[in-house]
Amino acid sequence: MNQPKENAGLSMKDYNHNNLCTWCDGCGNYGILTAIKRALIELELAPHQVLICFDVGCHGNMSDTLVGYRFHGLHGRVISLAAGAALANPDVPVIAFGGDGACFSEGVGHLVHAVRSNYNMTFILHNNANYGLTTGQASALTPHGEKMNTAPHGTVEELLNSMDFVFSLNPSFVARGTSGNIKQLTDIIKAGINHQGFSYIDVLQACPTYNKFATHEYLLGKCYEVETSDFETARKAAVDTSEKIATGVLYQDKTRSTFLDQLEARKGIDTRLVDEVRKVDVSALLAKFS
Amino acid sequence: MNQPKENAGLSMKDYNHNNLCTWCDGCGNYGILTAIKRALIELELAPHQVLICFDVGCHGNMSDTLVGYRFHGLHGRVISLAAGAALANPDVPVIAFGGDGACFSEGVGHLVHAVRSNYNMTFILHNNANYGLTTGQASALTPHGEKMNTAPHGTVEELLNSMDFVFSLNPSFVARGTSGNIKQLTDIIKAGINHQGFSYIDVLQACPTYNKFATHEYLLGKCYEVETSDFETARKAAVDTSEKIATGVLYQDKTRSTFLDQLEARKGIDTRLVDEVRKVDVSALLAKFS
Amino acid sequence: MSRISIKIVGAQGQGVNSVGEMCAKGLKRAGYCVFGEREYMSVIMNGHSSYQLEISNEKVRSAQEKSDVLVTFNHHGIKNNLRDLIEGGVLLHQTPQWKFGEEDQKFIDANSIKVIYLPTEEILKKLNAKPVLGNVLITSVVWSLIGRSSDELKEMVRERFGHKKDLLELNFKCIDEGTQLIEIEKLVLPEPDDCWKSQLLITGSQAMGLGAIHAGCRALFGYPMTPASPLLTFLADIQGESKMLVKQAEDEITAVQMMVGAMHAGTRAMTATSGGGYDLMTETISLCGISETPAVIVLAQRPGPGTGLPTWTAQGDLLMAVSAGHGEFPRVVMSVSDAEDSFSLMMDAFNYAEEFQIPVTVLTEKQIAESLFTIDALQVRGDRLQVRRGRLVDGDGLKLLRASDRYDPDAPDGVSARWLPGSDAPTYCAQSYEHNADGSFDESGENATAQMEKRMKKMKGLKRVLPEPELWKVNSEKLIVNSDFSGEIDVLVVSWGSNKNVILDSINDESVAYLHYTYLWPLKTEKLVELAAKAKKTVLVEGNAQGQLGMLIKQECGLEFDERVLKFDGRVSVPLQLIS
Amino acid sequence: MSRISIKIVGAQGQGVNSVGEMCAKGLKRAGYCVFGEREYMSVIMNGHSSYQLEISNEKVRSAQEKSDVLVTFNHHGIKNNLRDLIEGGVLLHQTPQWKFGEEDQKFIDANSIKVIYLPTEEILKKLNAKPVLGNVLITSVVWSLIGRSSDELKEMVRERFGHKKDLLELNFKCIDEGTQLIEIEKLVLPEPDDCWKSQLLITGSQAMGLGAIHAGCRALFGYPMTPASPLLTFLADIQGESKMLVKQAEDEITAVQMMVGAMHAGTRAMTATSGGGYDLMTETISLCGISETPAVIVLAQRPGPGTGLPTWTAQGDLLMAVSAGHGEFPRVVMSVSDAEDSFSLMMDAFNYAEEFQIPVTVLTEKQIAESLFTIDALQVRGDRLQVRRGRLVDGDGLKLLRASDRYDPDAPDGVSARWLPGSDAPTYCAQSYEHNADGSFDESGENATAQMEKRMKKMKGLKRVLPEPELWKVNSEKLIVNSDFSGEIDVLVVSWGSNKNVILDSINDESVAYLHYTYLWPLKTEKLVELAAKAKKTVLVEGNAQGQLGMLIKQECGLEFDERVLKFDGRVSVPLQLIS
Ligand SMILES: Cc1ncc(C[n+]2csc(CCOP(=O)(O)OP(=O)(O)O)c2C)c(N)n1
Ligand SMILES: Cc1ncc(C[n+]2csc(CCOP(=O)(O)OP(=O)(O)O)c2C)c(N)n1
Ligand code: SF4
Ligand code: SF4
Ligand SMILES: [Mg+2]
Ligand SMILES: [Mg+2]
Repeated sequence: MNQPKENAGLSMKDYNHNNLCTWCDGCGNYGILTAIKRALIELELAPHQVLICFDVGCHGNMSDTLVGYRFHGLHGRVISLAAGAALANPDVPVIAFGGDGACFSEGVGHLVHAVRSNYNMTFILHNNANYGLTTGQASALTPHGEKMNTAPHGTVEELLNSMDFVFSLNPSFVARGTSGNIKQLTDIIKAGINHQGFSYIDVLQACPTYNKFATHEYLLGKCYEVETSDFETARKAAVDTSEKIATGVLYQDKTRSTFLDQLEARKGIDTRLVDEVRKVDVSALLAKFS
Repeated sequence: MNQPKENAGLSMKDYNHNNLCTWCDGCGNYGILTAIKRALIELELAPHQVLICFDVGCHGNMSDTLVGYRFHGLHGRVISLAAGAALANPDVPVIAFGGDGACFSEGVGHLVHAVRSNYNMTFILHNNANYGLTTGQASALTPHGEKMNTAPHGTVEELLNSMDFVFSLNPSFVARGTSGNIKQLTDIIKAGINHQGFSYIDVLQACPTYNKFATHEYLLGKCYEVETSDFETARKAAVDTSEKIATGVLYQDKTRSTFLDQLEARKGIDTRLVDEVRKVDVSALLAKFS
Repeated sequence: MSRISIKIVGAQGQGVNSVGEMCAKGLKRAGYCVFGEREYMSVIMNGHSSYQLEISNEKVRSAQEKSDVLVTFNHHGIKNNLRDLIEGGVLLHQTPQWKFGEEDQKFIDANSIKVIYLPTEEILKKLNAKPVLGNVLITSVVWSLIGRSSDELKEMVRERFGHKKDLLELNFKCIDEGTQLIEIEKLVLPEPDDCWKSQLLITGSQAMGLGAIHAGCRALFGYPMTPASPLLTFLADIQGESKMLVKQAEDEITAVQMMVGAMHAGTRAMTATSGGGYDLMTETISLCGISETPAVIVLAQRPGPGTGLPTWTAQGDLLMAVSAGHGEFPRVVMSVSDAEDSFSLMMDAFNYAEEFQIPVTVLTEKQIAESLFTIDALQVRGDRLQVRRGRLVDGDGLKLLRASDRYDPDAPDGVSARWLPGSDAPTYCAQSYEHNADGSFDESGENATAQMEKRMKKMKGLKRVLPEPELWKVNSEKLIVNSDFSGEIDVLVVSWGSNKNVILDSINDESVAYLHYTYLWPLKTEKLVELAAKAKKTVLVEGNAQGQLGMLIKQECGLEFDERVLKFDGRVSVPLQLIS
Repeated sequence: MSRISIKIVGAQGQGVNSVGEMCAKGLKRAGYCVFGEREYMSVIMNGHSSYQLEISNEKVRSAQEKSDVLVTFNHHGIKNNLRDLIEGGVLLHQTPQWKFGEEDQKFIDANSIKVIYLPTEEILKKLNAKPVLGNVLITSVVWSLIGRSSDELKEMVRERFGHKKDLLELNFKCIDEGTQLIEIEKLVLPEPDDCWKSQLLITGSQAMGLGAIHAGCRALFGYPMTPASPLLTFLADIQGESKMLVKQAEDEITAVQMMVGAMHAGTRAMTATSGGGYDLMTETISLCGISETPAVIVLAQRPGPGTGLPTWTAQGDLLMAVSAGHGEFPRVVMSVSDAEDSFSLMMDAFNYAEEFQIPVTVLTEKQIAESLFTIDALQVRGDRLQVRRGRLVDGDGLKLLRASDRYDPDAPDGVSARWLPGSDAPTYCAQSYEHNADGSFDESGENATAQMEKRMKKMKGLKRVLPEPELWKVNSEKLIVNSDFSGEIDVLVVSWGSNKNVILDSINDESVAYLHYTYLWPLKTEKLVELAAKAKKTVLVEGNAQGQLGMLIKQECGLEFDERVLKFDGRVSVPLQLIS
C-alpha cells in the first residue's frame, strides 16, 4: 500500500460532494463518513473505482454526501444488492452500509446468508441501536426495557447480541469500531476492504437524538482496542461487553475462499461476468435435445 | 398431568385423519406425526383445543394427516403466523411446524425475532437438511460441499449450525430430537408445549429420498440423550456434533416471562384478545382532542 | 368562504409543529374550524418544514396556495416562502439583521407585505428562558396578531404544564412579552362560531386509530414506515388506555402474518404500512384470499416508486392495491378522505373483512394521515356503527357444524361458516393450497373450479352491499351529500381520497357536483354512468400520473372523462381553476 | 391432422416421466413431431401423475382429451384413466389379477377397448433385473405396439448406457422380451416425415435457459419454486458448460436484489420464480422503476392464490405483473407460449430491459415450462437475435459524460445515458429516493414531476417499438403468421401464453383467425380494434377466472368480446368446440 498508484494524490476533496448534509449535530454518521473517505483515499481508490451501496435510514443519507459510484436501494436489502454487484464485477470493490434496523430486523436473513456465503464485499453496520430516520423506534440491537417510539413502556424483546450472532455463522472477518474513533475506524475499513471475503464491521454509532443509552462519551469510555486473534478468543472478547467493549479487527481468516472462488463453473476463468455480455452460441448445448 | 381431565380417554384415532398420506417410504415425517399425536393425547388435549400451524414443504403436508384446528400457511412464514394466533388466544396452545428451508432460509428472520420475543408457542423444526418438497435442494442446514439439486458441484456456502445460532439469541427453551426416537420426541414435545415461552425443538429428520448424508441409521448411531442443564453447558453440548449428537430437552429457563406477560398494557387483564371484540366507547380518549 | 391562512416554516426540529398545533388548538377552542397541513422533508434535521393553518368560521378542509401570515424560524423560510404570502400579508421572522435581496424587497413593496422582526433570542435571554420557550413566544405573537386574548393561550399552557409551577410562570411571561411586542394592525378574523368549540381537532392517523379501537380492533402489528408510522405511534402511546396489543414487528411480512394469525384465532387485528411495505405483504394478502381469513391492511400512500418521497403525499398505489398478490381472489379496496371517515370507515373495513372473510385494504395518504382536521365529535360517538362479524359461528351453532362447512362451495354468496380454533366443534384446516370443503388437499379440476367460483362469488355479494359513491352538491346553499341523483349537472368532478377536501372547498355553486369514491374495488359505476350522461363536462382528479381510478372506471364501464387533472409532485393542492 | 396419443400414468416416482421421455425421443428421431404434457401432484410420492404424448407427422403443440393408448403403472391408473381412452383404444397395465368393476367392464365392451396385461414383475424376476428396468420393458412394449423396430430403441439405450456393458445387455434383454410379448394388432402411425428428425425435443424451461445463455445472460439468482424450478435446475446442471453463475439464494427477495446488483454492475442477470415469490420481489421491481435499473424476472405461473396448486397450470398473474409494485413506473410484461419463443424472447427481454432501463417480466406457465415441444433447431441457431444494450456508454463515450446525464429529464423517450461502476467517468448515485439528474436527493415538486414524466415517457417509446400481436390464419392451406391484417374473418380468437398451442391445433380452416399477444404491457390494441371491427364474432380465451387480458383490453381501447372462454382448474385444454 506504500507504492503510489495511478490514483495517488487523492484527497478528501475528491470524495466530497457539495450536497447538503442533513444529520443532526453530533451524529456519529459524520465520523463514519470521514472514515470511509479516508480509508478509500489511503487505499488509493478513486471515486470511480468503487461501488458504495446504501440501505435506507439516516446512515443511507450518506449517499448524498460523497462522490463515487453509489446505489441507494431499499430498506433492509443492501447486503444482497451489494453482493450481486460484487459477484458480477470483482474488480470494483463493493462496500455496503446498513443500519441496525435494516440489517438486524427487516433484512436479517440477508446478513445471515451473506456471512455463510462469504461474498467478497465489505459490510459496515451503523449500529446506533435504534431506527433513527423513522424517529427512534427500537431495533433488535436496542437494549431490553428501553422506552422507545412505539414502545412507550419499554421494549420487551431480548437484546440481540450482534457479535454472538455473527460469530455463530462462522464469519471470515469481524471487526468493531466506533464513530468516535475515526482513525481506528479508517484502519478497520481498510482491512475490511482488503480482506478477501465478507467483512463484517460493526460500528457503534452515536445518535444523540434518539439513543440516550450509548452516547458518544459512554462509548469512548468503554471501548478498548484488541489485536486480531483466533476464533474462540476473538468471539469471547467480542461477545462480552459487560465491562468493556473490544474494538479493532477482532477476527480474520485469510485462508477461506470466497463464494466466487469456490464455484466450480467459474474456476480458471479470467473474465468477469460484466465482460461476458454478448450473444452466445448455444449449438454445443443442443446436442442432448436432438 | 396425571389427573384425568374432561378429555381423558383420547386415543390416536381421535387425531387420525382419513386423508391419504403422501410421504415417501421411510420418511421421518411419519415418526414426527406419531410423536405429535401422542404428545397431544398424553397432554389430554383434544383436537379442538389446539391450533397447529404448518409451513409449506414435505412436513407441511402433515396438515392433511391429522385432526385438530390447523392452518397451513405460506412457505417460510409459519412462525409469525402462529405467534399472532398465540398472542390473540393464549388459551389455545399453538404449535408450529416448519422445515429447515422454510425457517433457516426463506424465513430465518421470523425465527430470530420469535426467539427474542419469547412468544408462548412451540416450534418444531423438521430438520431434514434439504428442501424435500421441491426435490432436494440445499438449505442453510445442508453440509458444505454436498451435491444437491441446483448445486450439482456441491454447495459452497458454510453450514449454519442451528444450535449455535439459536443459543446466540438467548432462547428460553431448546430441545433436539430425532424422527427415529418417537418416545423421546413425544416427551420433548410435551415439555415444549408445557413450557411458557418460545420452545425451539430441532428434530433431525430422516429423508431417505434426498438426504443421503444423515440417514435414519446414521442419526440413531450418533444421538445420545442428555439432561437439561445450565445455559453454557447446554450450549456447548448442543453445538458440538462432531462426535455425538446431544438430544433431549437441552435447555430451559422457567423464570423468563413471555412476550404477553411483559406487556404493560395487558397486565392484570384476564380476558383474551379474542374475547374483546366489540364496539368500544372511545369517548374517554377524545378529551385530548377537544 | 371567509378564511385566513397562517403558515409556519423552519428547519425540522425547530418547533414548527409545536407552534402550529398550539395555534390550531387555541383557534378551534375560540370557535373556528381549523385545518392544518404539515409539509416536511424526509431527513431528521435541517430539512425545510412547514405547518399551514387554515382558519374559518365555516367548514374548511384544505390549505390555500397563499397565506395571510408567514412565521419563519430561519432565513431559509424568508427566502423560500416569501412568495407564499398574499398581498398585504404579514411576514414574521426571527433572523437578526436580515437584509432582503433586491427581488424580495421589490416583491414586498409591490405586495405591501408587512415585515415584523421578532427578537426571540434577546427576549429569551432577558427572561432567562430555554430556547424551547421560543415556541410559546412565537405563538403569543401570532395570537395577538390575530387579535385573540392572551388569556386563551395561558389557559392552554396551564392545561399542559399545570403541575410545574415554575415552568408555567415562565411561559406566562413569554406570552406577555409576545402579546405586547407587536404594534401593528391586527388581522381581521371572521366571526367565530360556537359550533366548532365542541368539535375535535385531530389528525387522520389519530382518528383512524380511534376508529380501529371503536371497531373492536384489539391488536396492531406494524413496522415503522412514513406515513403509516403516526398511526403506529399513536396506538402505541395510548395502549395503556386502550389495552390494545401493539407490536412493532421485525418487518412487514411478520406484521401481516401476525395480524392474519390473530384474525384467524378470532380477534380483530390490523396492520399498517406504506407502499414498499405493502409489496412485501402481498403474498400474505393472497394467502388470505384462499384461506378466507379476514384481514385489514392500512396502506398509507406516499410518492413512489422505490423509496420515493417518504414524507410527501400521493395517490399512486390504487392499481397495486387492486391487483397485487398472485392469483385471483376477492378483496375490498377502500379509501379514507379525512379524519371523519378515517374514524368511521375502520368499522366498515373490519365488518367487510369478517362478513366476507377477505382481505380489506384501507387506503390513506400522507395528506390525510398527518393533517389536522376539525371534526364533529358527535359523529364519533354516534351509534350508526355496529360490529358485524358475518357467518362467525359460536355457542349453540357450533353443535350443528360439520368440518366441511368451513369451505362449503355452495355457501350463499360464497361466504361459508367460520368458527374459531378452540371451539368445541369439528376441526378444519385453514389451507393455503387449493382445498376441498374441510380444507384438505384436493387437486382435481372440478374442485379447483368450484372453490375459485365460491370465492369469486363474494365480489358479486360485495358489489351488492357496498355503498354507492357519494354525490356532493350545493343544495339550498349548502354543500351536502345528495341521496337524490337526479337534477341538472354542469360539471361532474370525480375523485377519491384526500382530493375530496380541496374539491369540496372549491365548490361554491350548483353548477359543479362532486362524486366521491370511497369504495374502489369492487367498483360500482352505475350511478357514475348515469350522472356522466347528463353532465356537460366530466373531470377526473387524481394524485397520480396515470389516472388510476379513471383506468378502473374505463375497464369497468367504458366511460372516459372529458378532462383529467393529474398531479404527482408530492403536493396536494389541485389548481382549482382546472376543475371548474 | 392425423395424430395419435399415448398416455402413461402411475404414482409419482414410478417412472412415468422416464418412459414418456424415452418414447418421445425415439419417435422424434423416427420422424415425428411430438408434444409431451406432464401432469402430476404437488407431493413427492404417491401422487397420481401422467405423461401424455401426442404424435403426428405434422406440427402438434397440444394434447387431446382422449388417448389411443393408456399405459399404467398401478391400479389407480386403470380406475382413474380408463375413460381417457378413445373407442378402440389400448389399455396396457401391470396389475396382476386385476378385476374390472362392472361399470368399467361395460365401458371396455362398449368401446372395444383392448386390454393388455404386462407381467412386469415376473419378467424382471426371470431376467434377474432391478425394478428400474421395468421402464425399458414398458417402453419396448409401447414401441412394438406402435410398430417401430426394437433397434431404434436399443440405439437410444446404447447412447445412454454405452459405457456400462452389463447394464446395456440387461436393457437389451428387456427390450427383446417386451417386443415379443404382445400379440395384437399394431397401431397405425401416420407416415413419418424426415423434417422432424433434425428438430429439437425440449421443454419450455430448457429452451428458456438456452435462450438466456444465448442472450448473454451470465448469472441466474433464484429460489426453488414450481414451476420455475426446472429452469433453475437446468441452468445449474449446465453451468459447467455455460460458465454461468448460478446461485440459489436464501429467498426471493435476495434473488431479485442480487440480480439487480449484478445488472447494475453491468452484466446480464435474471431471476425466476412463481406467483408467491414474485409478490416478494415486487418492492424491488418498483426500485428498478425509479433507479432505472434493467431487470429480467421470469414469472412461471401456477394456480393461486396462496400456495394454490403448485404443479398445475394457470394464467392468473397477468394483472399482478402489470400493476404490482408500489408507485408508478414503466415496465414490460411479456409472455412466452412454447419452447420456441421461450428461447427467442429471452433476447428481447434483456434488450428491452437494457434499452429502456426498466424491469421486464417474462411470463411463462407450468404448461410451457414442463411440456416437451418439438422445435426447429435452425430457428435457435439463426441470427435474427442480436444483443442491444441501448444507451449504455463505454469507451470514448465516457469522456463526454457529466454526472447529471444519468437521470437527465430531457433524455429522448425518457431514456438517459447509463454507465457502469468502475468506468473512468463522473460518478452518480443510483437512487431509490426521488432524485435529480445526478441521483442526488431532490424533494421539490418540480423535480418530482419532471422525473416521473421522464420515466413514464418510456411507455410511449415502448409502445412504438414493441411488436404487434401476431395474427395466425390459414393461408393457402397453411396455418401461418400473417403480416397482412386485411381479409375476411369470421371468428377472431384472442389469447396469450400457452393457449396459443391448443388454439392453433384446433384451427383448420380460413374462417377462424387467432390473434396472439406476446407483449401484454404496454398493450397495443390498434390492430385488434381493426380486426374486431370486421370479425363476425370475437372470442377471448384465457386460463383465469376474470379474463384478465380482456380487462386490460377494455381498459385500453374499450373493446368487449362477444364470448369469453375462461378456464381456471389447473388444466390446460380449452374445449375446442367453445372456440369455433
Ligand atoms: C420496506 C420498508 N419498510 C420501512 C421503511 C421505513 N424505514 C426507513 S428507515 C427505517 C429504519 C432505519 O433504521 P436503521 O436501519 O437502524 O437506520 P438508521 O436510521 O438508524 O441509520 C425504516 C423503518 C422503508 N423505507 N421501507
Ligand atoms: C415464497 C415461496 N417460495 C418458494 C416456494 C416453494 N417451496 C415450497 S416448499 C419449499 C422448500 C421446502 O423445504 P423445507 O422447508 O426444508 O421443507 P421440507 O420439504 O424439507 O420438509 C420451497 C422452496 C413456496 N411455496 N413459496
Ligand atoms: S437521528 Fe440519530 S442517526 Fe439520525 S441523523 Fe440524528 S443523530 Fe444521526
Ligand atoms: S422427500 Fe424426504 S422429507 Fe419429503 S416425503 Fe420424501 S423422505 Fe420425506
Ligand atoms: Mg439504526
Ligand atoms: Mg427440509
